[in-house]
Amino acid sequence: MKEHKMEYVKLIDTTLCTACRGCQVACKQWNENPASKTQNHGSYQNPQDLEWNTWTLIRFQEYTDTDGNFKWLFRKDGCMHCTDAACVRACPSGALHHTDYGVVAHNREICIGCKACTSACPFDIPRYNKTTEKIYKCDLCYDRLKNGQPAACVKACITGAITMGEKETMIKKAYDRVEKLGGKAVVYGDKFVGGTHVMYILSEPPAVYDKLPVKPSVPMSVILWKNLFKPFTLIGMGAIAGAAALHYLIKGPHEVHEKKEGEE
Amino acid sequence: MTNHYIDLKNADVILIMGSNAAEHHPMAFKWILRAKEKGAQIIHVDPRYTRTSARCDYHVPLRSGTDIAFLGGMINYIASNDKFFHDYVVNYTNAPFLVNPDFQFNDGLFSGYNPEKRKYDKATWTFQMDANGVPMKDFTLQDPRCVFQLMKQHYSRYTLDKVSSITGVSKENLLKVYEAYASTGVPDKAGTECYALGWTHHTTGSQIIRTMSMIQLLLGNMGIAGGGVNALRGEPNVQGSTDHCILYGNLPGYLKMLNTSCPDLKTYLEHYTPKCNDPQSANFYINYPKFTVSFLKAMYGDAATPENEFGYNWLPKLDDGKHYSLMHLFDKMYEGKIKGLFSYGTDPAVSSPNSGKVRKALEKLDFLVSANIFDNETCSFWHGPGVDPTQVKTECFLLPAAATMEKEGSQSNSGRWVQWKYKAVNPPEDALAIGDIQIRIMDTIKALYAKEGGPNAESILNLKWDYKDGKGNFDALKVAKQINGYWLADSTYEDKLTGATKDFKKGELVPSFGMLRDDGTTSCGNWIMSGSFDEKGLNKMAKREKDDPTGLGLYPNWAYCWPVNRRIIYNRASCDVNGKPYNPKRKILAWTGDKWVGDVPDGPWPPQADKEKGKYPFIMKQDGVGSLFGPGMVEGPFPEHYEPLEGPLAKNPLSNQLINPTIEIFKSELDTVANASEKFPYVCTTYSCTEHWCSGALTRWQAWLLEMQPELYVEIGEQLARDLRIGNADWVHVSSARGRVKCRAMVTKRFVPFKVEGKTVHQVGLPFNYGWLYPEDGSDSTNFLTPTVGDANTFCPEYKAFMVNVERA
Amino acid sequence: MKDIEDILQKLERLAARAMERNPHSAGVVSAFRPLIMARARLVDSLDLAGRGEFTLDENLFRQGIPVARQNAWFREDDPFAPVALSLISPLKTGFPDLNSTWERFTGLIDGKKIVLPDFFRSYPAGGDDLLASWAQLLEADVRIPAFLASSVARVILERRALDWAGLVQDFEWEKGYCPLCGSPPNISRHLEGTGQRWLHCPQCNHEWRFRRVVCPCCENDDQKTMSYFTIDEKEQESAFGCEMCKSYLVTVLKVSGTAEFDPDIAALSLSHIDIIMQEKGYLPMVQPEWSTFA
Amino acid sequence: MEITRRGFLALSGAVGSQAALGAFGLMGPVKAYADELSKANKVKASKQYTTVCAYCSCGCGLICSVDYMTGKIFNIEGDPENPINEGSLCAKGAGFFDLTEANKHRLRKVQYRAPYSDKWEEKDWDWALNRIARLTKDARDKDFVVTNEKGELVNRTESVAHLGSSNIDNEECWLISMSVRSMGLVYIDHQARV
Repeated sequence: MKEHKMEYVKLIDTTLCTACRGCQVACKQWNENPASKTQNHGSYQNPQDLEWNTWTLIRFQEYTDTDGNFKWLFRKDGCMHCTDAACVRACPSGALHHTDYGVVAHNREICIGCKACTSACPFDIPRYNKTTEKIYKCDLCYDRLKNGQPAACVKACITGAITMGEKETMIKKAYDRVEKLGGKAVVYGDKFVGGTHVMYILSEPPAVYDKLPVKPSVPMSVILWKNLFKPFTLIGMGAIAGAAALHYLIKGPHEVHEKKEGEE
Repeated sequence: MTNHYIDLKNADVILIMGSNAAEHHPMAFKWILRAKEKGAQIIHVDPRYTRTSARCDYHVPLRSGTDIAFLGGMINYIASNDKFFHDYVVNYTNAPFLVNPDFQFNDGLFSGYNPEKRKYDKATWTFQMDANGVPMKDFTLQDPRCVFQLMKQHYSRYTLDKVSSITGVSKENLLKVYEAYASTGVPDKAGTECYALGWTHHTTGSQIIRTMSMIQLLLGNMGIAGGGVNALRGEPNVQGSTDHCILYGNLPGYLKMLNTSCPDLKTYLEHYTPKCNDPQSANFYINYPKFTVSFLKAMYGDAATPENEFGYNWLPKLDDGKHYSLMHLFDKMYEGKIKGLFSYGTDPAVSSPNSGKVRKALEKLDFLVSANIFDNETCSFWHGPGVDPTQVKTECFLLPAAATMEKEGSQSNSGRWVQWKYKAVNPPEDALAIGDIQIRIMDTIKALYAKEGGPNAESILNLKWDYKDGKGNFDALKVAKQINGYWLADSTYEDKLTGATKDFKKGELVPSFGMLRDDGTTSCGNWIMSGSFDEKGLNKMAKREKDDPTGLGLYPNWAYCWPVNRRIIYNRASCDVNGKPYNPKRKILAWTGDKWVGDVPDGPWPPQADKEKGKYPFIMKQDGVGSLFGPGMVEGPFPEHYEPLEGPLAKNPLSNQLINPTIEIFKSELDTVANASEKFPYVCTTYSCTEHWCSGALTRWQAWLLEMQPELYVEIGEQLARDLRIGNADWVHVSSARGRVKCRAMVTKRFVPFKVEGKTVHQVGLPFNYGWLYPEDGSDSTNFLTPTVGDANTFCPEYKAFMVNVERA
Repeated sequence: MKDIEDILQKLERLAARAMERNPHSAGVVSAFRPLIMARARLVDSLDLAGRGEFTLDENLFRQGIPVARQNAWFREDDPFAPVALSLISPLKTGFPDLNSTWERFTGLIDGKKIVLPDFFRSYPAGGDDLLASWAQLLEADVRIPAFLASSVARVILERRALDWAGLVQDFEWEKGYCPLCGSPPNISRHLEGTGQRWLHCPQCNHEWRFRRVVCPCCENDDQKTMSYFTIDEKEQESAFGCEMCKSYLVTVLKVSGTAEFDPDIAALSLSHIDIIMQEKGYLPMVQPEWSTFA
Repeated sequence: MEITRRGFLALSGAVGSQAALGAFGLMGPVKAYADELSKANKVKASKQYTTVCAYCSCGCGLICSVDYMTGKIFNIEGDPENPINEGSLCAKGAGFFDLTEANKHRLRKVQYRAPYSDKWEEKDWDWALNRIARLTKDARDKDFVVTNEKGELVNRTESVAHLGSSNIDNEECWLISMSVRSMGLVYIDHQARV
């Protein structure tokens, strides 16, 4: 039955979003993610960035476009659930894996916290938790999808900015909407990494939005790792030791943040 | 609201001014977006670019406190470019009325002003009457003394240049908004306005709303689907608490509170029952005596008899011309005159203006009885910052209350829909519903007076107080029926229009306030709610049917809508004088020759073309027509722009009258004011945020909401921040002549400097959702900054425009 | 209409998932699956006469008169026998130990001993004695001919309902029985997100929206006298119970608008809820399909 | 003319609800599973009540599901019948569950703070009610104003004031508005003013 599985796409229409952040609350409520103690950093955006307990985040961005009109851009950030997912390729233990509906799910039990995915992800999504030594990210409410329920954020959205449906219909809906909007509106998500299962309708060119890569792609290092090194290590040295050693060999101390293609 | 939330979808142009709908009324904004999807234009006029502006067609920034200048300019534009809806203005407003020749306006003041008392003598604000006492009219609107010409002349001073210089709005933006909105002045277009605290929080708040009402009358937008003036109010049952008048100046149903100029019921009814000699004016308040006597019967039951004027003199009387609003209350408390305070479900220590004075006043109380679902800064004032508990003598009671889903009862949304709520669960442990708490407190007090007596004890002992169910608990249904009203004797009601008669037996419920009596044979706790039950006892508030025959979102069988389930007020003005709908595509009402079909008509009488039985559409107004000339307001029949009490300008660009001449000035040593002073050079406004609600007393206790808005911040424009060398997220002090708060700086492009009278004026803004109790490091009330001053008619405080200084902390 | 292949694949997937999620009722689902597939194929292929002749009186409809009551249920020339015969083979595969009965039934129809139009002429009122006589001919329990008759009715009315549905689209229907054929519901589902309650008609496969916290059977709206039963760790499986008329309705919760769902398969797969509720003393609003072969 | 349920039951022949289970073996495992669920009381009974949101004045409808045994709310969702919100909720409305007693900050006990004390003490209702009544009566009677300086009958007390609230039901508002006036209070207001 696997091959005929229906693929879902979550479409985020930023031109309808009022940043009421109902989705941010609904995500925490459904996944029982605790709130973190935050401070005001001079922006409505809080918490500051995705965290191990914050899987979706509304990014606030003040932007004056080329002909001087001021715009306040809101973008709901979170895992894009790529078809060709760099994180899945890089994950030595198979914790990150593809599932039906196009979801990139994460099996926390077998995650060894090697953080290979955090540097592989072109969208910089997975977050590491020091105490549990695991990584965390949005799983598109995979357990709800199996029950025939939409993701929690989709249910919470009152302006209809977030909708979810069968892949082809949602892509068509996105292009129809962009055509109706005109101007610089653009569909984002179907043209790279094999197409993402979370797509945007953006009112400005992608380069304008912070933390949104213009041409995301799977980093060479990951392709190397997957095709050349991964088979040896898993056979030879056993998952845990091997991954940590390999990780150190290739990356060096994990703080070094490798420059991703397309990132300004 | 004259209309309601769902009706917003029917509008062609929506002006959001004085409101931040997307953030504070998300469900209202959903209906606004529905209108936008159908091609409506949505305009946001606000000092600050907000999340509402992000989803509107365009945003126009204006300086806080200059709304009347902006709208006055629009009236000037509409009148001088002939954009008004002739047929509507001539027939349905008092534009043609001729005004008393002695009525004058010059240099910012109307005739009859008394500077010492800061009050007007309104003798000259009257119409010229013909022989049989009916106002004289010139339907051609040419007579220089007619209201229309006087209005046109009054607002001719609001030229584009002058308005632009006052408001800081560019002339292009002014014209852009005026043209867009004035385009609805035609029969087949509907324009509506959404406002909230952005308009009411001013010394000229009531007049701002009146200016918009005048615009809606000029454009024929009042009483039509997708029209009206819509207040998006802030609290779940603020409409209900206002209707039942927990307000010093009114008895339930907006009846006037007794005062010393009416020593007995007869004089009181004489004084407050309006008279009109024009047979075509329904002048519905002619029934005022029926509503008053029925209320007294509902309050005192059998003890209220014609002999004791139904208990008129047991009720307290206000001194004529004296006021007892929230600011007066804390003023008196600060003087030590108020010994005891009951504070139910509210947090004045954060939400009232001039928190410094309020918190000093609370310390002078002998006792404070609070009832809430969470603790807040008022209940625990005695261990607030800078307060030494060992010096505070106040006995404090903190009574645990039930939340809304833990009690049965009804709630009115601001679209006048009264919806019945069922009780899902019992409140936790000792908590009780406020109704239960009030019943137990009054029972105990009544017992004390029964035993020991006391001054005017009859008023307490004669109070009808049998609102308990079998188990001795508060019975909401019993009170709701008492509010609706009962027949106290077998009676026959004769409908004067149709001649039909109907018999009712003693003890049956009164099905509509039209049937109330002033001879004591009916009781009614609140006349506007009469009809929420039919005579057999069907609770219309609990109806849940979904039919919507007109398709315009009226939903006549969902819940009850006061008055008499009429969903859009003044709806007869949506038809021409013969009862034919102006806009057949958006038909809410039509006259079929013998009856109205559609929404419940605003008065059953035929359209006014029927000279014999027909009536004008604005039945609650004395003359039956909308008021362009409004003598009811204390500061003048035409709204005039005055600067805020504390503004950036030393002189009012329009006249030598700087501030509203009739506002009350409070004089305690903590009520300092610094107008046009260099010490406080920046205009400041306050507002809420999506994640919190009002004083934050409910939402600050919720982790996921607090995570998104953890601390107090001041939003400050980039240019001003550069001048003051303030970096984003720096700690800053915002100070006014009254107090100071410490908060984060949020440097933003969303505040832009204004060009006002040739000078650059900067504006900043702060939310008012934080208090010291929780979270500990979340900073304290923004209202340490705000002045104790309010609107001249309603005493609603001026939170939206005052002056501050901002420095690095 | 989605083409028949898609529908059959969907039914296949849903049946498989139902059997996997509720193994205890896998037997029931697999027994009925051939019949369900056959019915779907028949409804798709049938071409009934008199398609355009249906009328609808808006006022009668608003008073609660369903479409079927305002028109004829069946026509003399409806293909009762062909439909009945084409249901035999799926019944054989589903219920092999009744093969002899199914054979006898085929023979009686071919031999004109069982004249189906007689039963449908006075539908739905009469027919008890006719069913009794058929039972004798079949030498089987009366429930067998009754089940066959209702299956035939289901196929024809489902096809006819597709035309009726167009008539009623833009009218409000506040009743708890089907707006098209008047049958009470056999199962309901709540849409995820809006919580809308949709009832399913077992007789013509139509779904219609109905108010929450109101009993579809006796229209009681006293919220205190209505109960809801959910099963731990099975957050989608529940039942609505009304204390006034003591009837129950199996309810599937939180079903997304876009998710695949088939009410008949769900009703069979959740038959344990029927039993729990009946043991609590509630009555079904309409006889569950599985009870014939219980 | 409604089609009665009996009509359909008759049609399918099995009138009685408890059809003889197991005659064909199909339902055996189902019956067993049903019994197992009931015995392990895995079947939770609950009630559903409609109510209205307690934040802004849009008046969105909600449905509360209450566990019959524990009497606690376990789920709150939008009311699909309510024409204003049609089943959806904003961020605060969706978090409405946090206003129930599930929020540990909810007040549960009557608390009293004596003059000059630095802490709350727990009391019972009777003690509090008597104390409040005593304080209110004394404060009212002490400087009760029967006639003002001009000698006009006024029957009012200026020493006791009432504030609140627009977050309580209509019936409670009317009760308060009327009863505080019977005591002669004139300083009466609430947050509709601000």
